[in-house]
Amino acid sequence: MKTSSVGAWVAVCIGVFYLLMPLMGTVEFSLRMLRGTYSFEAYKILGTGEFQQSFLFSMIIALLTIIVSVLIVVPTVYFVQLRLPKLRPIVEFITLLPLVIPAIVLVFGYLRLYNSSSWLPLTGTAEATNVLLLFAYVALALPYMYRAIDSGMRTVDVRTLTEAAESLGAGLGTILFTVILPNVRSAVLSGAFLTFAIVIGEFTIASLLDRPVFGTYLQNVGAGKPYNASALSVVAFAITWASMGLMQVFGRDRRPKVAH
Amino acid sequence: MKTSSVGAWVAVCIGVFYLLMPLMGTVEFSLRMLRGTYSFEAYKILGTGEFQQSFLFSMIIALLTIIVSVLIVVPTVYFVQLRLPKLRPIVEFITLLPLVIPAIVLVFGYLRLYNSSSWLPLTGTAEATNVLLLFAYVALALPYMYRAIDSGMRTVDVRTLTEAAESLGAGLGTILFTVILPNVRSAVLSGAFLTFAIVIGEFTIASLLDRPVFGTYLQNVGAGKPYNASALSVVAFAITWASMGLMQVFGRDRRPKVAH
Amino acid sequence: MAYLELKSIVKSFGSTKVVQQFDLAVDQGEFVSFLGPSGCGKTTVLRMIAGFEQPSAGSITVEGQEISHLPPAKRNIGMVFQAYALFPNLTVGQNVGFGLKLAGVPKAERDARVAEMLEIIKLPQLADRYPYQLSGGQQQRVALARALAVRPKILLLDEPLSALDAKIRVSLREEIRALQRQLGITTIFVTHDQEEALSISDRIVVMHEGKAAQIGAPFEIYNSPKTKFVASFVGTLNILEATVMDWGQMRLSIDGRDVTTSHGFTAKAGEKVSVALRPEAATLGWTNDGRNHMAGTVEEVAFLGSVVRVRVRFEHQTISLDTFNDPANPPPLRGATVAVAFKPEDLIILEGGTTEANHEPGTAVDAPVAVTELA
Amino acid sequence: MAYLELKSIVKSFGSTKVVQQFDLAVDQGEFVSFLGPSGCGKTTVLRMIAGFEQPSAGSITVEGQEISHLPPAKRNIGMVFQAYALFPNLTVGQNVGFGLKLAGVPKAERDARVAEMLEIIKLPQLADRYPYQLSGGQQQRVALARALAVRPKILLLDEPLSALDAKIRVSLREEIRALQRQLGITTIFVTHDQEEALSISDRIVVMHEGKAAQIGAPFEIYNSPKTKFVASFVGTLNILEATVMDWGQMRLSIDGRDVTTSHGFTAKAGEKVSVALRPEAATLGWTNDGRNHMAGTVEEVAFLGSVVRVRVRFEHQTISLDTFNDPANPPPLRGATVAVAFKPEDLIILEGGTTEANHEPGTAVDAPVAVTELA
Repeated sequence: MKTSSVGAWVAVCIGVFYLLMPLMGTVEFSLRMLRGTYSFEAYKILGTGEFQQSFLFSMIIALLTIIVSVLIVVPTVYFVQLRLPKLRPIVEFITLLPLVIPAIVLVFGYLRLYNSSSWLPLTGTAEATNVLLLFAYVALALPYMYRAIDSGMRTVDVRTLTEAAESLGAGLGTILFTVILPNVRSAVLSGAFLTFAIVIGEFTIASLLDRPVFGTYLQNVGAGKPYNASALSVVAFAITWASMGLMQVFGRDRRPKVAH
Repeated sequence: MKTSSVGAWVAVCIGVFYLLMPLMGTVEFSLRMLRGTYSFEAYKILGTGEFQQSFLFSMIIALLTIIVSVLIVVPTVYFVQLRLPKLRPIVEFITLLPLVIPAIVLVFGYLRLYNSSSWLPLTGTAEATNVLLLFAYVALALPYMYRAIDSGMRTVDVRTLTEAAESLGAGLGTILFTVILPNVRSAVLSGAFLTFAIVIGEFTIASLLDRPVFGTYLQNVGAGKPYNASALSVVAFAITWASMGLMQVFGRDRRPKVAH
Repeated sequence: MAYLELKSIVKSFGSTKVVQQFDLAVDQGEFVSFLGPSGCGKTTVLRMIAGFEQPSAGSITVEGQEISHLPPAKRNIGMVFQAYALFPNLTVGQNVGFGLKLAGVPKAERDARVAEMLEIIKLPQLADRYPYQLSGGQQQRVALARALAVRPKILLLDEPLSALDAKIRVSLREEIRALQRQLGITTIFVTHDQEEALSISDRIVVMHEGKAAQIGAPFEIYNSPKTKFVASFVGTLNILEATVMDWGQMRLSIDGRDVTTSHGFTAKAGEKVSVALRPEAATLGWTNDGRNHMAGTVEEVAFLGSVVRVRVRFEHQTISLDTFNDPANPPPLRGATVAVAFKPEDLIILEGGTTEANHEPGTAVDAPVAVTELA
Repeated sequence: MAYLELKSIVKSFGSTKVVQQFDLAVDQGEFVSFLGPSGCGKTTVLRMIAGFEQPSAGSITVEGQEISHLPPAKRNIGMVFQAYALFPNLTVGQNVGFGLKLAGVPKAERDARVAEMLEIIKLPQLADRYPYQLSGGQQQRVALARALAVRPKILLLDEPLSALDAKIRVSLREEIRALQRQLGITTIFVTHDQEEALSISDRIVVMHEGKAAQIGAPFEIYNSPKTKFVASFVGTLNILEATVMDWGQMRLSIDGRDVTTSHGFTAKAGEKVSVALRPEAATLGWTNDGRNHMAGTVEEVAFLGSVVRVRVRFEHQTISLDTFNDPANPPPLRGATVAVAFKPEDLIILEGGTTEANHEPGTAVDAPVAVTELA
């Protein structure tokens, strides 16, 4: 028993090291803008309006993406688990498509569908293009959101809870919003966090659509100012992490798991 | 009941449409290289040595990534579930880091750690850089592989199976390879498929490390030859899909789920 | 007219008929159990009454009104599930008040009703707890209160005790029965446990392969089973092979020991017949009241608590018999020679001659393995 | 010297002592059950014998050899789990042969042994099936064969029947007992079901809060419980409040009905004492053999199969009594007036006077709710 426990700790430590090293390297690099000394010189870029605007824009898009995808995914997962369990592999496959279709293809497709001469022109104005960007991000977020909510909902006895609520006179809306959603809250939060992180870091689609998101901004800075780019990465990472922390605090599932 | 079923089907259809539209758009676009007629003209690029070499290279890297990450993830998930269940949220968070740390940061970090003047110079030769690329891809694949295997292993009573095997005289290796691994095979395959798809599509890290992968090639083609790029996307998508189909056929979990 | 009436109910899933021509009339305030092995269709019938499944044919009426096309939410039928199915995000009080809130009952009235229900299930102090903080037995009592709070017309219980420990199972079933009597609510109870069904019900519907094999009071089901399936599924039955000695005097021989029966039969002298004996009909020791006696060796003694079950072997066959525990008289030891006594009228002739293939003759049929295992 | 010996075992998880100074000596071939509510430490002791937990203090010896520092794989102790724990990716035959293969037994010998084991558990035709194709009862029999195939020194059974249906539970426990006798294997069986423990064991260890409350044969445990916990956890006990009428003649009054006991006590006339009566010690109807008689009203009749349990109410208190089912004599109806008769020696005086707070006096203590629910 003892040796296995040690093994587990070693495995965990290696994992932490393997993944945290690049992060620490970035932090260290960002502090060395001034030759021969550590300083926060590179972080002065945070004061620029360009950074603030792009970051705010990305935050808003990220939140909208989260809301839209939760509204799409929760009912879908619920119905699939309840009524069409045989369809689950197919739905799962579909939700994985955005991972398999390169982002560039996705955008090409959207551009062809919604260009200014199509039946639904979404690239005509900045607002419409933002909507298109949101659509693309919802598609990008789908695999994460779907998997998180699907696995969360598997831990809940959806069928029996639904039947219990039905026999007490509940309609579909009541069941979804007062019975199902509250019980997959932590799964929704975990999906939301991933979505947030992805949207903040994304730049391929945004640059193709020419939207002023943080990812494009970071890319531009990175081309000429490596120290500033590192500083921005560190900040983006910290903010993402902080959002996640807040979500954990406010959304914590206070129910402990039933002990064995 | 009836109405709910219809609702579920509608939801599924919208999902399919939403995600398949871009793909169909790409296919249609790739067939229109010759003005006014549909043809496979754009697909002639598949005959070039450049395409074949880059695609082969990506395939090999993808397979190696899968092997390495399975060997890292399966024992880690196993030990965490068995001995350190309290660490699970932490480990889960760590495995999500690659999603949260932009790829560009990851590469910066690796380059700083393993540059030619460091204690482990991995950027000196092409072979060593390939190893570095593999490391980076393993990190990229980690969130998917971890989540797939973790949720697969949750459906298996790891603790009891381990104890049953131990009481019959099995050591750690036997338990891992003859008891645990075969029972999470479908989860491993699902993680492997995602990994495959990601590695085939990745280009940021590869271009920073200057490795001749399919993603970089596609990006280069895309800049000047949109029809060919679409054709390549379609082919990459088809091959990935075909691999997944093969995996499903050979790796299918023949045990049906126990009926309610 | 019956309060709840099921007429010619059929339910098919694809080509398999799970329920076949099922008829049942339940009176108001009656407690009816559906008893049978898994796969016999008992849960499907229950779910059709609740509205979670639609009958393929037939009608379900409550107070004369057809309900089979109403959605579950409109039927006003309470249901308790094996898995408790409490809403994990709501407190005990909120769970119990859930149906009332949906029905638009004002808060003050709702609170009073919730308090009353918690009083009835003897958990008034737990209103603010969450389900995960409760034991299984407590959760199931809360589920019962939740189902009853809206004053449903019918209460359905789907194996509500199966997930509980043995001791809690017994005490909760008594509580359920007392509560049902107190409220006078018409109740359907589904179980695979014969003791549960026998102890709690006004009437039992023994189900087998989608049909009602027998419907009757527990005493009737146990003592006068209509089919071999009912006989073997309900209670423990010794099935023995006997040779007819004298048809007129109804004399038989079991493993060379002469016995008589008071039941007539058609088999001729020298023929084999199957006979059955309930374990509680046999006693140990010699008596002088005209009983049959068979000498044998004690093969197994199982102490069940108030009852001690003794298995006695003759030549090739064995018999199980039940005696009450008596502190002054320890049960016989294994290997001891004893006499088994039973009245001629308790020796039942199973007409049709041979025993079923899957029952080794001369063994107590405690579990109809072939039936329940393959079901 | 005993075959398996546990000496002064202590197990703490953090600051909670789950097992406290546990001692037990098991003879070779003996069948010992650990009986107790959940949380009493019975499974923890079993897991320490298997090697899945390390005792915080104390020693475990098998045939005189200390084993508590060996890993589970080196102990040669077979284990059967509640959840079956068959390897889902292996066939029944491969499951049974798993331990033999690890032990390096050659294929021919292994195949023979597997066939032999499948023969013993009566499933020879299922060698090529996968676990998911088997019923629960079959899976558990395969798990038993798998554990026994390697000829372990000791067999540990961790609530192996809890996940099964009532009928299968009874038949499988008889099979387990017969198999254990046939192979002569030393066996420890953990359960929370008193009937299971009573029926199957040579000896029972009743556990309570990490300690052995009593160790003894089923007959002894049931008829001479040493503590109130054992008395209430094992079997059903009527606890009544009585007023002492005449100390010298050992006369008492229960709800105004005079009774006598043959057990001495110290309470004086006019004082209250608690008395206990097993349900099988009481009968219905008047007798002429010096028994106590108490007239009352039938409040509840529960048909349990071979036994009918009748609850009779006097003034404030009730008594449960067991009678055998008799097809010729249906049980009394609710509301009927009956006489309850019992011998003076069956009326046990619970010294210490008052009943426990959580037992309403005058009720049959079927489930010590306070104990099991909160455990």
